[in-house]
Amino acid sequence: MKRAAYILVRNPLSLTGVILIALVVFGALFADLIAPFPEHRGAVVDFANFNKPPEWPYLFGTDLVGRDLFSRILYAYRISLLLGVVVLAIAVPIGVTIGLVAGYVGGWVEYVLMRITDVFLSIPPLVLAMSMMGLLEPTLTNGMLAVTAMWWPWYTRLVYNLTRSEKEEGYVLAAEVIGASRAHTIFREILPNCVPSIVTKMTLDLGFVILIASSLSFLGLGVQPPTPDLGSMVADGAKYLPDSWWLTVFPGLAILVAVFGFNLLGDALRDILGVDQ
Amino acid sequence: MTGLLSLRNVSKVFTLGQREIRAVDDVSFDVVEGECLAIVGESGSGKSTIANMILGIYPPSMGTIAWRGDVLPARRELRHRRAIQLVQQNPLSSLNPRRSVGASLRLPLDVHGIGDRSHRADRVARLLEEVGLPADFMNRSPAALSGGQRQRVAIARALASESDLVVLDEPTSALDVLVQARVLKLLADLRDKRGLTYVFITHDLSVVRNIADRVAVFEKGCLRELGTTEAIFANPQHAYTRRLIAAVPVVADAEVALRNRLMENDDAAA
Amino acid sequence: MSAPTLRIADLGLGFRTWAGPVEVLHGISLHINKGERVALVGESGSGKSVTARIVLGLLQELKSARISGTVEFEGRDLDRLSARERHALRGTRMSMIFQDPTSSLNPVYRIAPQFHEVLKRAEPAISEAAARARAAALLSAVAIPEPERALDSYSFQLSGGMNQRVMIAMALANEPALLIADEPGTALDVTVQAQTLALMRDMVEEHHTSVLFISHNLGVVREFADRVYVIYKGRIVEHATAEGLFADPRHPYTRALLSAVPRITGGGIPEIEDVSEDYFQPLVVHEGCGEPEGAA
Amino acid sequence: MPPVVRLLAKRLGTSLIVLVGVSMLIFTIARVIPGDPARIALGPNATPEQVETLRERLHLDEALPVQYGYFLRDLSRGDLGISLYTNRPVTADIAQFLPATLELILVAGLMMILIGLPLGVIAARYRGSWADHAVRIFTLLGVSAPSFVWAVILMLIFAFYLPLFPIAGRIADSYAIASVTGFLTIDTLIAGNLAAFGSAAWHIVLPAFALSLSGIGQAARLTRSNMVETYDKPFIEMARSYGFPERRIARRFAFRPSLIPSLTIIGLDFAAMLGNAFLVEAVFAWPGLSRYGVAVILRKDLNAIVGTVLIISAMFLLVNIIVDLLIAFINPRIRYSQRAS
Repeated sequence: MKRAAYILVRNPLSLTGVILIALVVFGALFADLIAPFPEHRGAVVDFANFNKPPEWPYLFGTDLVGRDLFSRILYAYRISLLLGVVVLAIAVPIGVTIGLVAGYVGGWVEYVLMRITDVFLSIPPLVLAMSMMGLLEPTLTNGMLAVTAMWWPWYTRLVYNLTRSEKEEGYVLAAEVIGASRAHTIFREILPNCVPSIVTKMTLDLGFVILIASSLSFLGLGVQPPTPDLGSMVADGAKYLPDSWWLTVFPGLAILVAVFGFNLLGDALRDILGVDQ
Repeated sequence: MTGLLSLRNVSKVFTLGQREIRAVDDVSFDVVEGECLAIVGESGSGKSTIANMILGIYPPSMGTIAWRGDVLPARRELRHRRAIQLVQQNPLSSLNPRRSVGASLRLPLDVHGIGDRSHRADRVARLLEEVGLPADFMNRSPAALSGGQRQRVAIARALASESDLVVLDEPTSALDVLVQARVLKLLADLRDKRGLTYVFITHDLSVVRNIADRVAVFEKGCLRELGTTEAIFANPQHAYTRRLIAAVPVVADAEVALRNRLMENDDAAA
Repeated sequence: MSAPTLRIADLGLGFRTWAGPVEVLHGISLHINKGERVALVGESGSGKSVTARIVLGLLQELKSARISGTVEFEGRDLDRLSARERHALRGTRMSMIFQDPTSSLNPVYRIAPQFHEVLKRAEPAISEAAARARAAALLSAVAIPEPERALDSYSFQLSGGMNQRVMIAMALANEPALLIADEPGTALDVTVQAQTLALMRDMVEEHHTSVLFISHNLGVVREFADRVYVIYKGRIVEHATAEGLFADPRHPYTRALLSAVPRITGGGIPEIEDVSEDYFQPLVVHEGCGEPEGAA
Repeated sequence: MPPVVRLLAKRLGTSLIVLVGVSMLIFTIARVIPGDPARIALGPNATPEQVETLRERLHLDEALPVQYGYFLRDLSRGDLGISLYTNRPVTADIAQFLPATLELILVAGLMMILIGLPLGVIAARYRGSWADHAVRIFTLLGVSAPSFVWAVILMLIFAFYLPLFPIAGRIADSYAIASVTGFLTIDTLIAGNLAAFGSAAWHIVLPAFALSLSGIGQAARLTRSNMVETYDKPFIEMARSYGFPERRIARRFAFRPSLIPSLTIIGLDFAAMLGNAFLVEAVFAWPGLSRYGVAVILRKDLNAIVGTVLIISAMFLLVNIIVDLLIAFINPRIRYSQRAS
């Protein structure tokens, strides 16, 4: 604890990360209270105030149908974070288990599991998710499914490599000599030693899921209107550059702030938990 | 007389790419109940491979290993695992850094169903006391222990399953000399008290001289010489044994004299 | 009389860490006369390795390290030299041999270019061919059977003993005044260690090189050193000639250390304290090894 | 067999297995989706007879493994089927759109290596200093926004406000260049038209930079951390003990060993670029595979989707083989070891 505080205080960037993420999560959780126009999250039209540059009470300006961009960004954060949490909640256990088993058991089990992982890794993540979203219907659930499908192999890779090096450690030999079961060795001995790396990667990935999800919706293959989404906001606004710059710049910066925050936080965790890259 | 553990014509061949490496070549010896048998050699001697085969990490390529007269199968039964335990060289690696000392010591008790569940914490405390550590160490992480303390925990873990044979794989070579002396003392005391049998794997002949009953000298996978410690040091038969003894850096004049006497024979022969 | 090769006076070292400051050296003093082999012997964490690194100037660049006291090399105070002048001494006037020879050589270059780099430190204009010829001669001097083949090898293709010989040859290539050997050969097999130590002794004797020999192994020290400093937790506790130390150890710590070494003549394992108040008793200096040469 | 050849053979074999896996995966996804592909392709106005004819032509009534068999048979003849969107062979479509994308990615990849690696080296050498922090912030920003956000921001600043670069396209409309390689920067040179080359080069700077920013960030961060790790190795301490200047230690002693682990990940970053190219192309109206890809995905044009994904994966695997060979070239341990792993 003392060491964590020391690292945070000595590194202002890490502290910045903690603050940014605190703000983003706070804004998303209490959007109903903070957003000046909570009703603008949906299909609301206010032509009297459309396409306004940033001015009070429209902090980030309004879009082409007069909705407050600041309010919509807060609600978009909420959906992005939810997506990130759900995707990781499914992808991480799957990826980690496969990685542990492939790395520890070895032999043909390892060969088959890792070649399957290679198949998923050799389709560029965005392309795989795009194809799945296109072929299925672009709903939030399918979005989670598509992003999950492209995400688990990265955890398999990470944990597989960790397991292979942990397997050489004396404590694994000790467990085998004692006669502990494979399940015990894998999940009680090796897994705890992979946790710092996994947690660090998960922190970074919360940012990257937001990034990928926004990329999908930027191409029109993500969450559909009127649900607020940062990627589609940028895509819609890009047609009106450079005059209505706020339409793209603020949602774009919103993505940047969240992902940047998670990256800083992940770096800080890496230092605190002592994880090798 | 058959021993507690008998190796008969044991060989181990590893394949590395297209090469075959004969790590252990047709080795036979017995470990007698209650003795401390030192297995001595340098890197590439095959001593670690022999330890791993005794422990059942992998089976021999040829030959048999028997426990109290029963030939051990490639996949060990739990009772055989329980009977043969291990203390490794590096206690920093052999204790899981993410588990408490108590959890590491409890594992053999849980796996082999030793003692009543509710009394296992007491057992762990007694084990710690037996190796000279306070009972409240069970809540500590290995990182909070010194090298010598960690090695004591590793020894306690080997005792936990109430094994008959303990393989000691360079148990003191990562330790400072003062700590080494105390750990060696502990090992000797435990052997007397519990009637344990040791297979002591090491490259350090000065340690061997003071703890082993018999010595087996290995070079390049072959057993060069096997005899009582007294005999090996008084009158080593094999030139390699003599070279090994002569290479030990020594601190006392009596030791230099012994070394010179051994080398004279070789110089005369050469 | 010339100044001693190395004179360290009241050297202190502390580190700033997250748990607060940690003192590693509590003011140690030692000296090495020209052509002398001096050992600094102690257990892990005693501060013997950091001392070597301070002499080379490797720790001074660390922001978290606080260093006090003086280090004089051939009569020159290292603190008064400019960074450039201090840098110029390394690899030319002083060099170092490390514990693990195989990992101390760069894995992605062959031996020959690494030798070339080292020779260029003393003679920047040396050609590749000339460097190769010199290197081959140096490698035969350390009894490497096929120097040409070794030069064309990578470190991982050579045995640990061969790499150790390569390191010795490199360290002596520029005829340094001071050689620092940090636990040389500890990572090697005993028979190989014995051979390379004997070789190293012959080489430094031939070149009249002064040696700071750092080790935890009293047996090795006895075979190699003329004079010995025993260090315990950042303090020198005993200073003696090698003969004097092993015949008549006087400090309680030295006595404990010496009696803890198992003997090949037997005698069992003694009962020794691994921590004791007695070990902090003041420095014991044996007669005949007090002041450095050239001092008043 | 020399180790490098054995390594190449092994890698090619594995890649082939993986590619078959990719084709099975994408083929399965494409066939198990709800709805009748023939009906989707022909639109709601088609007669049942027309739908049935197409179903038969596409073997849609057969079992999935049989369909896959037909697909493999056609694939081995270099036939990926007809795009239901353009009504042309999928291979012809890809051949038309791929070069523009490939050119963009190659330039971006070059930027990633030429900018990212030096930044990483500088950050590692001056770790803890302001230069390290500056590089860290820059590289973190690079990876923290999707490439379309960078594309938009770069476009806004360097094309609209400071009209230094063109807003869209690959080359000014006034040039007509015969396609030889499909890479305009090369074709213009072949045509000997330097003005056209300038225009093409000018057009590619912003999109390639937007695409490479995240790769630059990854490459620099990775190089830094690997270098820092290398700095703790005994051979670096030995180099220090010999008094080599820090610059020389960074460039000669530490960089090459650090590059070995970095390269693998740089290869993987290429995969991300193959996907992100879709985003950047959309912003800069780059006439590459992106518009085609998004269009066929939105129309559920099965043959075209399968073909596009397969080609992209094959390119990814090819890049990785090249990276592995590069690593073998840099790392003597692989070239000379008995085990090629």
